[in-house]
Amino acid sequence: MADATLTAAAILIFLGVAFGVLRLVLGQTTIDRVAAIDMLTVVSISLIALYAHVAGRSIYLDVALVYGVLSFLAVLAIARYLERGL
Amino acid sequence: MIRRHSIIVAIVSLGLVFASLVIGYTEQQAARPLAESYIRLVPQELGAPNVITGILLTYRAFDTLGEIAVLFMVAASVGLVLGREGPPRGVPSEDRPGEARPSSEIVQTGTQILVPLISIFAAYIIMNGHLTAGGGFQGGAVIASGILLVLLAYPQYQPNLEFLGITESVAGALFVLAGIAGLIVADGFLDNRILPLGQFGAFFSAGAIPVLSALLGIKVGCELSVILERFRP
Amino acid sequence: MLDLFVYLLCGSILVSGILAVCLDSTLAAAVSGGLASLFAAVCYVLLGAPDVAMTEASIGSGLSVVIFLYAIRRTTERAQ
Amino acid sequence: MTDLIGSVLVLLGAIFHFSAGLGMLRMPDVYTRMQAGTKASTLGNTLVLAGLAIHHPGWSLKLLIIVYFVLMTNPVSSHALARAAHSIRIPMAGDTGIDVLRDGRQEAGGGT
Amino acid sequence: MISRIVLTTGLLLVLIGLWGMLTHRNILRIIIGFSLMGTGTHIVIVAIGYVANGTAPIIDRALSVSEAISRAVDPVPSALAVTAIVIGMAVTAVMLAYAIRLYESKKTLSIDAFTESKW
Amino acid sequence: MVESLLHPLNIFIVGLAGGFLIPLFYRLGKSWTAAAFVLALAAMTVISGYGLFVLLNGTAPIEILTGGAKPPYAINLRMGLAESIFAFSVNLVALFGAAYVVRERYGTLLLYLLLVMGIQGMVMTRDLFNLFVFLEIVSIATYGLLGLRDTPASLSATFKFLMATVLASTFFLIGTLLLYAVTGILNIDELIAKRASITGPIGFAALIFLLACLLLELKPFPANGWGLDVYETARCDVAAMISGGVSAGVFFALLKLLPLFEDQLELIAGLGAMTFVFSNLIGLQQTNAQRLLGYSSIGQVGLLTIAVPLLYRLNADNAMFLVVGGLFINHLFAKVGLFWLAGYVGRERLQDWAVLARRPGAILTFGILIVAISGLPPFPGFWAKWQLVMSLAVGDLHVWIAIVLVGSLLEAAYMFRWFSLALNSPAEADGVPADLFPIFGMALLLVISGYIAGKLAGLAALWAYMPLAAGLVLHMLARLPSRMQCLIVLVLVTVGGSQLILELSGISLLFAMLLLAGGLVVSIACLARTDHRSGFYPLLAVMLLSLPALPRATTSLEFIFVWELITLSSYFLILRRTEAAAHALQYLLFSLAAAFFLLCAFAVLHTQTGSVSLSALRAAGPDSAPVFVLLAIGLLIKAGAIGVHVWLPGAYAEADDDVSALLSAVISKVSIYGLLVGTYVAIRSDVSLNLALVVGWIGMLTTLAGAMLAARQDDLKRMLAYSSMSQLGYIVAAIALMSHLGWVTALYLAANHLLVKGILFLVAAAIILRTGKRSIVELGGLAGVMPVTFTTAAIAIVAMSGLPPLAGFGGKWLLLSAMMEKGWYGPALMTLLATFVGFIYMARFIQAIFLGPRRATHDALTEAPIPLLTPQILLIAGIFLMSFFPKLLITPLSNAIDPQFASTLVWQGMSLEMIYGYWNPVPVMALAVIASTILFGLFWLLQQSGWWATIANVEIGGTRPSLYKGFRAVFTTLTPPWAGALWGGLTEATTTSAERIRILYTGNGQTYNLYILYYFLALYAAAGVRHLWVAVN
Amino acid sequence: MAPNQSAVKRPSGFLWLSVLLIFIWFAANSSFAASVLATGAIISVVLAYMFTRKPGVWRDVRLSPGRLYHFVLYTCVFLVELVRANINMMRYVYAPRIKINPGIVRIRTRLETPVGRLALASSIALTPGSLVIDIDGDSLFVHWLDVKTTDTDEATRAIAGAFEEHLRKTFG
Repeated sequence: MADATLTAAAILIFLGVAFGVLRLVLGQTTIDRVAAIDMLTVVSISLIALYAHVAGRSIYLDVALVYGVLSFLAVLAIARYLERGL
Repeated sequence: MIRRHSIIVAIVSLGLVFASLVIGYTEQQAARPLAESYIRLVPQELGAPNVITGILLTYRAFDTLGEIAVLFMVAASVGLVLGREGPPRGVPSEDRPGEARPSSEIVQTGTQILVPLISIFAAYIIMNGHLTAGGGFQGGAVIASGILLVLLAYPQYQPNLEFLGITESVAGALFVLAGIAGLIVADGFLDNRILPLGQFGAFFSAGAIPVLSALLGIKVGCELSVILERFRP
Repeated sequence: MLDLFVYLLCGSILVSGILAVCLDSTLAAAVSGGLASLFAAVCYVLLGAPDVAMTEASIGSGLSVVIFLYAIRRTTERAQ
Repeated sequence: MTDLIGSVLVLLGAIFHFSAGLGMLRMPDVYTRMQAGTKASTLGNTLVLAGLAIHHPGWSLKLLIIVYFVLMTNPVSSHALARAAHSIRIPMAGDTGIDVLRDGRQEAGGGT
Repeated sequence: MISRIVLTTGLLLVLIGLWGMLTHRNILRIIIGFSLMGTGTHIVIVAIGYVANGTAPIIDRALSVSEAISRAVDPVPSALAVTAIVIGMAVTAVMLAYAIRLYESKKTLSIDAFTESKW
Repeated sequence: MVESLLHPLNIFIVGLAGGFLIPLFYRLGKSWTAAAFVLALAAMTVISGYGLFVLLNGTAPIEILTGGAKPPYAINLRMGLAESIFAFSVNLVALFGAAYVVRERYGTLLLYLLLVMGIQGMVMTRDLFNLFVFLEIVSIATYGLLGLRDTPASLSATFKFLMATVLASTFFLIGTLLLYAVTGILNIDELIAKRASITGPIGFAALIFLLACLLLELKPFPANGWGLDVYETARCDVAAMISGGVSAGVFFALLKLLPLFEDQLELIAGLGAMTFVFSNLIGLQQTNAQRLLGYSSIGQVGLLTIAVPLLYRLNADNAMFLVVGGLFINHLFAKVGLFWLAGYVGRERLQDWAVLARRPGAILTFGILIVAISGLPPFPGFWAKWQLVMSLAVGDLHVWIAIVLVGSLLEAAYMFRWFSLALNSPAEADGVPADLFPIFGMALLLVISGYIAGKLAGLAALWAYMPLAAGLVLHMLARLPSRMQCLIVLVLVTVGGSQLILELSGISLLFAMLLLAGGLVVSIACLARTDHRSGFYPLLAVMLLSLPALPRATTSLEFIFVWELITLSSYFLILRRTEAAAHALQYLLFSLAAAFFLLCAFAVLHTQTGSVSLSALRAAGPDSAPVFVLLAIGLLIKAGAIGVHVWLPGAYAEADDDVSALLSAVISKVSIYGLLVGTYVAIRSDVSLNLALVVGWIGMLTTLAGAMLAARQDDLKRMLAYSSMSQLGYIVAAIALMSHLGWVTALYLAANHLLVKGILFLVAAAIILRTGKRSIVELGGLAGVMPVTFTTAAIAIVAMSGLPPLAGFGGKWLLLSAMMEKGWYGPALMTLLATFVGFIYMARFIQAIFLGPRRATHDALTEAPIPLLTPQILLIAGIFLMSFFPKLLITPLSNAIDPQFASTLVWQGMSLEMIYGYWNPVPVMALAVIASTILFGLFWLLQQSGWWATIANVEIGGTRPSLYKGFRAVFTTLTPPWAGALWGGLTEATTTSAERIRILYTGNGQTYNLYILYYFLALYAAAGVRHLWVAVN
Repeated sequence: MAPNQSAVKRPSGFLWLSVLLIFIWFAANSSFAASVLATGAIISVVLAYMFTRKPGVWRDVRLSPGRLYHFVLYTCVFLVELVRANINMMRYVYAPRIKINPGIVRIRTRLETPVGRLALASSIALTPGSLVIDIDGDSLFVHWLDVKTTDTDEATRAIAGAFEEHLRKTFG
């Protein structure tokens, strides 16, 4: 039961990522794409955490943590670039 | 047009070469002998649960040393190329053309709050290099991210390049010194067993790996920060 | 499930890669390039290489992209 | 039982992720996409991690940190992005055209 | 199977990077091509290290040494990949520094403008 | 303790720690930085030098372990002998080069230091991935250092370089990892041990990726535009480090990994050959100094890339050591020195290098470097090439020999062209910063290493270096007055030369005496010049001492060595005149080509007999026809035979006047000596004897053509030059007879020619000195003002033309007899014909110059100076001696030849009796002397009596202007300038193709990367085809 | 900021920051061994010292039971709002036709400390439907998915009303 739920969750996340990538491809402006990236990184954190659960290894969570830092950084950098703040 | 065609031909041919690789490749069903002995040796001889860190900081520490030399040289090269070497910019930031737009208060406050957290997190990654994923490089990159965050939020902020440079040099020299210590005390250059291995899996264990990791992290962090600073408009 | 995600991630990597080559805007291309390595990092986690994943995430998709942004900034005339 | 609760939480989170993706896809302009994307996925993330915390109580502190981090950073980044979008004059969807900020800016710098 | 897919992806990414590097005129785009190529290479490295049903070669409560020998992925490529990534980033940085200087010298980024020395 | 301090690992510790600490030292002060930098480099040098020392004493290679574990787990490095040589030489160069960077910003210093360390890492590491890391260290240091010059051109070149090398190192990374995927090993030693397990598409591709990267880093021919651009635009010291150091590292990596590529050895060699030949070809058309050096660098590395796989295939380990070490060290020191010199000169265009001309020290160094880079003695490149050719010949790889030699010739062509431009273009010198000492250092290192390499190559004899030592002595005395130097030369040469010939016997002794005495006598003429001829006397000393050294040679190596010394010294002597530059180059190139043929001949001989001794020529079996052909071609080129004579008139005519005399009289005899020694091999087989007939015909055609060409000339010296060619033709034909009589004749004629041409060229020198004119038509009536000169000239002409009383007659008679004996009627007929033509121009010589109406401006002329007359008179004495007492000469000649051919001469007292008649010159001589005394008295009386004006208009038979014009027209039609057209066309074709090929280099970095991609693909395809081929068979 | 003031304020911010960092350190390590404690303490103190050396938000941080209480209250309110707004958001997303009425309105905040304003802005941003575009003194410009009013005060009440009080009490 729990496994089935997890699988369902995984598929949903999968679709979420797919939509995000689709937006990335379609995105009219760079901001759209960056927003998609922002979303995708957060989803990726979930994904990694989920995989940590599946694999039963807590060490993968550290990667998720790095992701948290880094996604923020990249998005902020692009935003600052776009508003001519670099 | 000819050019484009020839590019296509080249790429396609390379693709064929690659295809042969993919077709010829079979997934590894068990670790290769060398890998297997690494997995056995690193916990046993180096006392490091993280085999990768063990390899990076002891068996292949020479590579790692080379790698920090690479980063170090990139910092110097970028300085040479972009003409920013030596004393930091004496020009007041107001005089520079095309002044950057200041960031919003939210970003600035957020940065101030986040940077200490990122730093402690970097410290965590560095110090736990031998236990969990991560280590000097990753932690160093996170340190650099913290500094980068400051640079992004405060375009006028001048990091103390002199301090960074000195820290970097000292850390690098200490790293080499630790290597020499391995030569004198333990079995060879860059041997981590200059310190007791400690209890397997404990925070202070795996000999000098945490120390090396810390030095590496500091050095990489400083180097990356210097590189970033040199790239700033 | 692992397979599924690896497929997805590989697809995403390729899409980002293609975008990085095909997009008109240099900025968007650089960002897409960074994204490719971001996806690659997730992929590394799935492949059991968290150390690499961390490095790739922090360096490949973080610092590299920022350096790109700085470079783009310095090679474009400011509008005002 | 706890496993099930955890899994359900994860599933809920996944649903939010899904809707974030969908929102990302369907929303008409940058600002609204940003809203749909960041918020839903943040919540989704929180829920997923909470679910995992139930699965693995030992991980919960670390998971808490991640959640905390994401909750702290995500609004800041989306704010910065929105500000950038606005500053490069990306238009809003819809026909209201209500934009106090732009109006204010134009008034302030109207002469120039 | 998985590693094969990833290997393919990596190699394809190398090809994509090459394509970008060879077709674009803008120097920055060329550098992007290079960095994509680098990413592709790193993916290849990791794919080569993968062992079927592998997990990270980090010994902890969830993975004992004996288990690791049968389950862990190859640590060597991972170690190499870490080094390679840092080096790749370093090279990208140098390239970008040169791109900036080139731009400053001629106010253009088109590679066709930089053909001073020939023959 | 000392051991551990000098352990090679410390190189890396010093390098890295020094690099890391330099920024700290910078805070302390600039001088601290510089001191630390130099100290670190010095420490590296000392350590590697100590390593070399220890290893030379036979220690086992030093293993460097890291990480406290054994190799397959941890990275290990190794310092073997080869490693230590590479490391030490690179360190030395770097230490010298530090002089150029030490005042730079600290970033430069640390990049430089880490670059040097990285190169040694590439050399020593035994781990594939570690090699990659060091490759990147080296690359990035290079990128950084290239940024030191920030002109747009240099920046864009650097970017191209970056693009290309990044692509290449990506290949390396992929290759390494694929190899790991196949074998699970990264340690190079283990990989080599498990070479057999590298199979399948992945293993194959992995190897090709690695190979492609290494080759590409060495900048192979079509895919190397980026490298050239960097060489062209980089700061010189940086370019030097790239050319010497970085290439060394990459090359050593290739060397190290070569066992992995044992299926691709020929392919590698082929690619190297392509690079070597084409880059040298394109270099011909280059006008930018640094780019030229770039082509040369690439070519040199290409040569190494040819040599290494082939020698590896041949399992020639000993040869490998000398060849690779020699070529590498030669390239390293010479190229680095040249690049630094380019920095010192600071001019881009080759023409502007004339600023060097006023700086004797610099020009000397430049000469040394150029000679070294062209692979000429006494520098290591020469020995290496020698050994290479020998080894290749053993493996029957003749095509490769041809490639190596053709490429070398091309390289010598542009290098020496450059040198002559630097020496002679009219550009003005101006102030240049004088930091020459590192360049001197390189020259010195070259000399030392050349000596060592020579020893290794088997040249143990010290006497071979005597000419060079004499040159050195003279160079040190260059501040003395001109005449003093000349006297010292004469004394030195007399002493040294007699030392040299002391132990000789037979033909060698005769020739040594002939050459030594001739050289000395003619050189007396040099006393006539009092101006400061900087560089002249050292070269003269070298040349004069090399002449007797040649017969001393007992092995082919010694022979070639001395031969090249003679060539080089004479080349530099010719080059002294601005007008001679082009001709000197021609002379050099033909001489080098000749030498290469000889080299090939010796190589083939070595293969056949397994000996390098010259006596092997006598022992060679009947299958030595190729040896004969090669020797004959080489020596005929050097002798100026028809078809390849084009270098001769220019070189003889445009040199300094006294040098011309030396060249024509003495130097031309070395080829005769070579023919005598070398072509004896012909009698071993019928085929060769038939070939000898061909040579005889060539000789006679040369004679005839030379005579006709001489008859066409208006230029005094050109006429004499062609006359030389003609005379040499006789000698060649005589030797080709391959009989006792023929050889006696040849030697006799050679001696005669030496005496005669010495006189005539000195006469010409005297005339030019007094009148400043060279054209015969502008002269006339000089007999009155220069009677002694006239007399000597007349005697010489008589002796040469074969008119009865004097030696020439005896020579002709002997020649005809010998031809008859052999049944060579055709050549005999041609001898007569040529003699007739000879009369015409000789008569014209006397008539037009000394007789006829004198120009008013010439009335005030005086007799030639004593120093010019002295050698003439001495030579005249020689002529008389030979004419009156031919037995004095012929008997020793005959005895000398005896070992080879049984004597056929019968002496009746003083007369030589043969079936065709007998020749007793003494009475004839006496008669002739009496007659000529009377004639001279009459002539003097006539002159005194004022009837001269009428007498002068009396024309001596056949030289009537109209009649002469008629002859001239005939000769002109008979000697169409085919040879000139042929060689001109060849030159034209070469330069045109160079020009065409150059179009490959579009200057676009992207295109270059496409080339790289195609290079890889071609490599893959070629290796794949070979793979399939092997699999199918 | 005058030097004497900072000297007074410093210990508090420094202390709290250290405590916070130590907490994060523990949370990340998930281990309470003595060695971890010692290292964490040292690192945290050093970092805290470094980051409170210069004026900044961390100097002004002070916690008291009252503040903590309000913080907890705020968290609850925030979570409820978060879920509510997200469900609201999903209505939009899953609607067959997206009917929105976006616009940027100005709201005014009474929060004075930067941290407070940051918290407010983050809260607004995290509750779907509204996103802070810019901040200018006490004015926040908010992108509102469904603009109901353009009046500043009403908008403030509608968007920030739920948190502002607690935030004011927590951060001042």
